[in-house]
Amino acid sequence: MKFGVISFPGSCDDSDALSACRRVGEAVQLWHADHDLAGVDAVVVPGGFSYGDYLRAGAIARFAPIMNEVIEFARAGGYVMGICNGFQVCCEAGLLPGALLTNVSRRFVFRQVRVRVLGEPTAFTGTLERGAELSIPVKHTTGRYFAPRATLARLHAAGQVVLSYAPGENPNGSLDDIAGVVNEAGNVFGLMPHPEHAVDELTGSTDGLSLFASLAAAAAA
Amino acid sequence: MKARVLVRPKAGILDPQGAAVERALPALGFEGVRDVRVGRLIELEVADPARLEEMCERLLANPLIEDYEVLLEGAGG
Amino acid sequence: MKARVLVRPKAGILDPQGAAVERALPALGFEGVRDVRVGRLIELEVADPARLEEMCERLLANPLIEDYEVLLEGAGG
Amino acid sequence: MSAVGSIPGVEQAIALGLTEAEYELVVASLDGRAPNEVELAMFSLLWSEHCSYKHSKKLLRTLPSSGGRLVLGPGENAGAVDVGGGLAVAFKVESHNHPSAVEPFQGAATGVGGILRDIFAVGARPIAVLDSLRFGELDSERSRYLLEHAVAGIGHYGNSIGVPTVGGEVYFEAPYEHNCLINAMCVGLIETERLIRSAASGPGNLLVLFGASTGRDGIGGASVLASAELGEGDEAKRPSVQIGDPFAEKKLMLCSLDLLERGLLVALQDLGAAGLTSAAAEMASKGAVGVDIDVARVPLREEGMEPFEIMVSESQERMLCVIEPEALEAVLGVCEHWETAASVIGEVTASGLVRVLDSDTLVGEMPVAALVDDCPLYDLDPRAPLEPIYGAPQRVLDSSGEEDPGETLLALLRSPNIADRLPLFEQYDPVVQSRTVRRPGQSDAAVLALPARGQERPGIAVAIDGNGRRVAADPYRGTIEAVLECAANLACAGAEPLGLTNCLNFGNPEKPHIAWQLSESVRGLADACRAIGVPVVGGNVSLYNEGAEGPIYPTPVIGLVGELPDVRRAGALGFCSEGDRIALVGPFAPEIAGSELARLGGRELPGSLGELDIPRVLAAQRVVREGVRSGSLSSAHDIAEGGLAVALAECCLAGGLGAEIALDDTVKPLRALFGEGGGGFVVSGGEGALRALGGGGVSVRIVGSVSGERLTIWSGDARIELSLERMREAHGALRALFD
Ligand SMILES: Nc1ncnc2c1ncn2[C@@H]1O[C@H](COP(=O)(O)OP(=O)(O)O)[C@@H](O)[C@H]1O
Ligand SMILES: [Mg+2]
Repeated sequence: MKFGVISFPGSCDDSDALSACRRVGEAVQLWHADHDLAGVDAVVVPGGFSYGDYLRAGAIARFAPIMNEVIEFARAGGYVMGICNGFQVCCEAGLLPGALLTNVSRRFVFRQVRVRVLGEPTAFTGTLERGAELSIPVKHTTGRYFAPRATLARLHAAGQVVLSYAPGENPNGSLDDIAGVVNEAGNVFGLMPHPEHAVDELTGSTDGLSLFASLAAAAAA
Repeated sequence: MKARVLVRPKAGILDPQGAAVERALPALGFEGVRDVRVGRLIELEVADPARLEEMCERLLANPLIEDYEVLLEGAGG
Repeated sequence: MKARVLVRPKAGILDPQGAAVERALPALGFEGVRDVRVGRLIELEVADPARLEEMCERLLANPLIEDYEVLLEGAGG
Repeated sequence: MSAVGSIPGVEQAIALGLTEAEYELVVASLDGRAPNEVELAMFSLLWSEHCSYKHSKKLLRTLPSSGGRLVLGPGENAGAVDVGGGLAVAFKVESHNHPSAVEPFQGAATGVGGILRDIFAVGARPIAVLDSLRFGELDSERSRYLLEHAVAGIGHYGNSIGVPTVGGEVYFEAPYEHNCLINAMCVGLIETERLIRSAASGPGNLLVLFGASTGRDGIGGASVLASAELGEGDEAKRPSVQIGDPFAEKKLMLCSLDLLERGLLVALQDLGAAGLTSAAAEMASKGAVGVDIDVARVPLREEGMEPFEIMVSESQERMLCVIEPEALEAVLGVCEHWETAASVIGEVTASGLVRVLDSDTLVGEMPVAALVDDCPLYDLDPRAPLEPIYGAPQRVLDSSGEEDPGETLLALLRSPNIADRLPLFEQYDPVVQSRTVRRPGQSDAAVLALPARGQERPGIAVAIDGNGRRVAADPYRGTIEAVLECAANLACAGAEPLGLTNCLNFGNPEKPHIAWQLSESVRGLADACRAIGVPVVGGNVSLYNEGAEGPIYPTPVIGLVGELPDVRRAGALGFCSEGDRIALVGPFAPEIAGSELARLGGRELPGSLGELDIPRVLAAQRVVREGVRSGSLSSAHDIAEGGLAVALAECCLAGGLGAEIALDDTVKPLRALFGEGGGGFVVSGGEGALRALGGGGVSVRIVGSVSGERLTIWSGDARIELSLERMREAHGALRALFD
C-alpha cells in the first residue's frame, strides 16, 4: 500500500507525515508542480504554511497543479487525508464542507489535546473504537471550524463529524468542538490535530498512528 | 485600471479581530464605537476589470465565509 | 456613523502577501494584474468620526509600516 | 580612482556614526583620497560597532575558542561541535534588540530569520530555535505591547518556516523598560565534512546573489541603529523597517541546502547587517581576494535606488555565494526549482579590492583590508562604579515574607519572572521535524533526538540562560553563575555540555562602569568555560543598550549545547511517582540578597554575590547527570529563581503530584525556602538511588517524599501547606496577558 505526501512551497510537516506513513506502508513525496500522483493508493495533504498562508490559509495551494490530480483522484473515490493546512486546502478546494477561521484567541496555539473518535467507523478511523480518546497535538492559527448551521446538522446526521475535541479541550473555538470531518462519500478526511506528530512515545504519544493504520488498511482492501 | 477589493467576514460569523479592536478602543479613551469588523483589503492594477468578479469568487475571497465588494478607481465607493 | 478604514503596507515596504497573490493569479488564467497590495479593511460604527484619525494612528494601523485611509459612509471612496 | 558621485565631507561621516579620527583613517587607507558617497556608506557600516566589534574584539579574544569537540569556531557565521556519527551541530545566538524596540513583531521575526540564515550559511539544516527576552516591568503598557508582539513575531517566523522553537527564557525588570532585549538562538545539524566556509576564492569565480529582491529596507537600520543609543532620532530611522517573509526564507533555506548537497558552491554567506557590503567584504577578506560587484545587476524591488543604497540595503531573505563559472547553469536550475531568484552580480578578483560598479561606471573602490581590518579596535577604560548603578526595584510585596511563607511562595509563583511561561511558548511550534523528545515545560533543557545509530538513540540538549539582575550585582560571579546554571539545566536532562554560544547585551562601553561590567563579565565567561571544559563557538555582542534612563542590566545570554547517549533516558523535571523520595543535591548556599524575593520586596541589589565552590558544583552536576542517564532518578530540577520552595512547587506542578518536605533548621527558614545561589538540585527517586548519589564530595540531603495533592514544607517552625490547585492558579499569572 502506497501513500503520497504532497509538498507545497511552505509545507512544514511533509517529511513528518512521510515518516509517519512509512510506519504503516510505503510512502512517496508528491511535488506541488507535478501532474500525476505516481499511482499512490492514498494522498496526504500535510500541515505547514503553504505559500506562507498568504491571503487565506490554503487559498493559493488549492490551485497548485498537483491539486487538480488530487481533486480528480478524490472524485473517483481515492482516499485523501488533509492535516491542518491540508484540511484548509481541502476545504478551499471544495473537497470538504466548511472552512477554517482564525482561532478565537487570534493567536497561534500549540497544545497536546484530547480528541474523540465519533460516529461509524470510516476509512480513517476503522481500527478505532467509537468514543476512543486520542492525545494528539494541535498547532495552528486558523483552526476554528465553521460551516453554516444547516450544513452542520447534515454533517452530524450523516456521521461526517468523525473527530471532536474532548469537553474543555477545544483550542480554537471550532463550532460543536469539531476537530475533523469526512466528505459525504467518506473518502476525504480533514483534521486540525497532527496525527503525524503522535506516532512515537519518544516524542509524545503514539495515538495518531491508528489513523494512518486505518487508512492503510482501507486503502489496501 | 486601479481596483480595490474589500473582503469582510460574513454577517453572523464571529470575528475575533473585530471584537478585540472593539474591546481595546475604550481603554484608549475612544468611546461609542460599535460593530467593528476586520477584513482584508486587496489593491491591484488590472488590465480587464470585467474579470475582477471572477477573481474574487475563485481566489480573493471565500464566498462561504466572506462578502466582498469591488471598488474601481474613480467609480466611487 | 458607519466608517471604513483601509490599511495598506506603505509604499516601498515589502508586502509578501501581495507578491504571493500576484504570482498566483496568472496560473489561474488571470493575466495582466500588477501592483497587488494586501492590507486590512476595518469597518466600524462610530459616534464621533472626528476621532477616527487618532484611532488609526494609535490602534487600527501601524504608522511605521502602514498607510491608512478613512472612508465615511456616503462620502464616497 | 575615477569614482563618480558627490564627495561627502567629514560632517556626513560623523552623521553616519564615524568619529573624526576614524574618518581620517578612512582617508588614509584610501591613500589620502576622500571617500565618495558609496565608499563612505560602506566604511561607516563596516566600521560600526555592530560589524567591527571595535569595543569588544579585544575582550572576545580572551575567550577559550578551541579544543573539546569544536569543529568550527568563531569567525564563521556560526560555530559547530562534533556530536559523533559524522555529524556536527552548528549554533549561535544573536541579538535584534534595537529593531525590536522600534517594531517588535517585525524586529523579533527578522531576528529569527537572521540567525536561521547564519546557521544554514555554514550548511547546517536548522533544527531548533530558542529565544531570550527581556522587557520592563509588566505594569508598563509598553512592556506588555513589546512582549505580545515580540512573542508573536518569533512564533510567526519559526512556525511558518518549520523549525521548532524548543526553549527560551524571559525576564521583566525595570532597566529593560526602554531597551528590551530580543535574542534568538538557532541550532543546526550537518554532516561534519559538508560544513562550508564563507571565504571567497578563485579569481574569475562568480558572485551569485539569490533570494529576495533588494529594497530600501533597513537602510540606516540595524548597523547604524545598533551602534547608537536609542534617542529622539528614532523617528527618522523608522521608515526603513524590515519586513520578514518566512515563506521566502523557507525556499531560500531549502535552495541553499540543495546547492550544497550538489556540491555546487565554493563559498556561502548570508546577508545580515550592512547587507551586500558586509557579505562581500567579509567573504573577500576571509579568502584574501578581491571582488567586483555590479549594482546594476542586483534585482531591485524599488525604483531609482542609488548604488550606495543597494550596497547597504538590509532587505531580508538574501544569500550570496561564490561558484565556479561552469556551475552557473546548474545553480540557476536549482534556484528555479525552489522558486528563488538568482543573479550573477559580480566576480572574485585577485585585486584585493572591493570594486563597486554601476554597469560600466566604477562607483567605489576600496582595499578589502581597509574595510575589514583597518577599523581601529579600542581599549576599554574599565572602572568599578563607586555608587550603585541601578536603583532598587519597585516594591510589590509589603511583608518581609516571614509572616506567611505560604503566601510568599504564592507571590513568587505569581511573579512574572517565575510564573509559568506556557502562555508564551504555546505560541511556538516545538515539535515540527519530529525530533523533540523534551518540549518546553517538560525538562530544564530541550532534548532533540539525533538520527539513530543502530540500537543507540543519541541526542542533544539545548538551553539558554542569563539572569541580568545577578550579573548587575556581580558581573564576574553573576556570569559564572549563568554559565553553571545553563550547564545545570543540561545536567537535569542528562546531558553534558559540548559547546557554548553567547550574546553580550550591555550598555555604552565608552563609559567606564559599563566597560567594567563588560570586562568582568567576559572574564567570568572565560573562567566558567574553562571550568566546564567547553569552547565558545561563537556569539554576538549588542552594546549601547541604554538611554537617558540609564543602562540595561548587564546581560550575557548563554546558550549551551550538550549531548546525551540515550534520549530514551532524557530527564524530566516533574515528580512522577507517588512514594518517591526527594533529595536536595549540591553545595546550595542560599542567600536572600539578589533573589527574586528581595526584588519583590524592593530591596537594593547586593554589591556582590556569594562565591560558588565550582568543583563541588560540577561534581553535583555530574552525579545528577549520571543519575538521570542511568534511569535511577525519576526527576531532576535545578534550583534557581525563587529558591528551593519554588523549585519544589515547580516539580509538583509539572508532575501533578504533591510532596511532603522537612528541612533541617540549620539556616533561617526564609533563606532556606526562598534564598538563591547556584549549585542546588531537587531530585526524586528511590531512597537507595538518592543515597547512591552521595559521597565524592557531593552533599545529598533527603528532605521528603512525593505524595498526595498538596505541597507541605516544614522549615524550622515555618510551615507551608498549599494545594496544587492554589499553586497552579498563582503560577498561571501570565495567562491574563494573552486573553
Ligand atoms: N560574544 C561572542 N563570543 C564569541 N564569538 C563572538 C561573539 N560575538 C561575535 N562573535 C563572533 O564574531 C563573528 C562576527 O559576528 P557577527 O557580525 O554577529 O556575524 P554575522 O554578521 O554572521 O551575524 C561571528 O563569527 C561571531 O560568532
Ligand atoms: Mg552571518
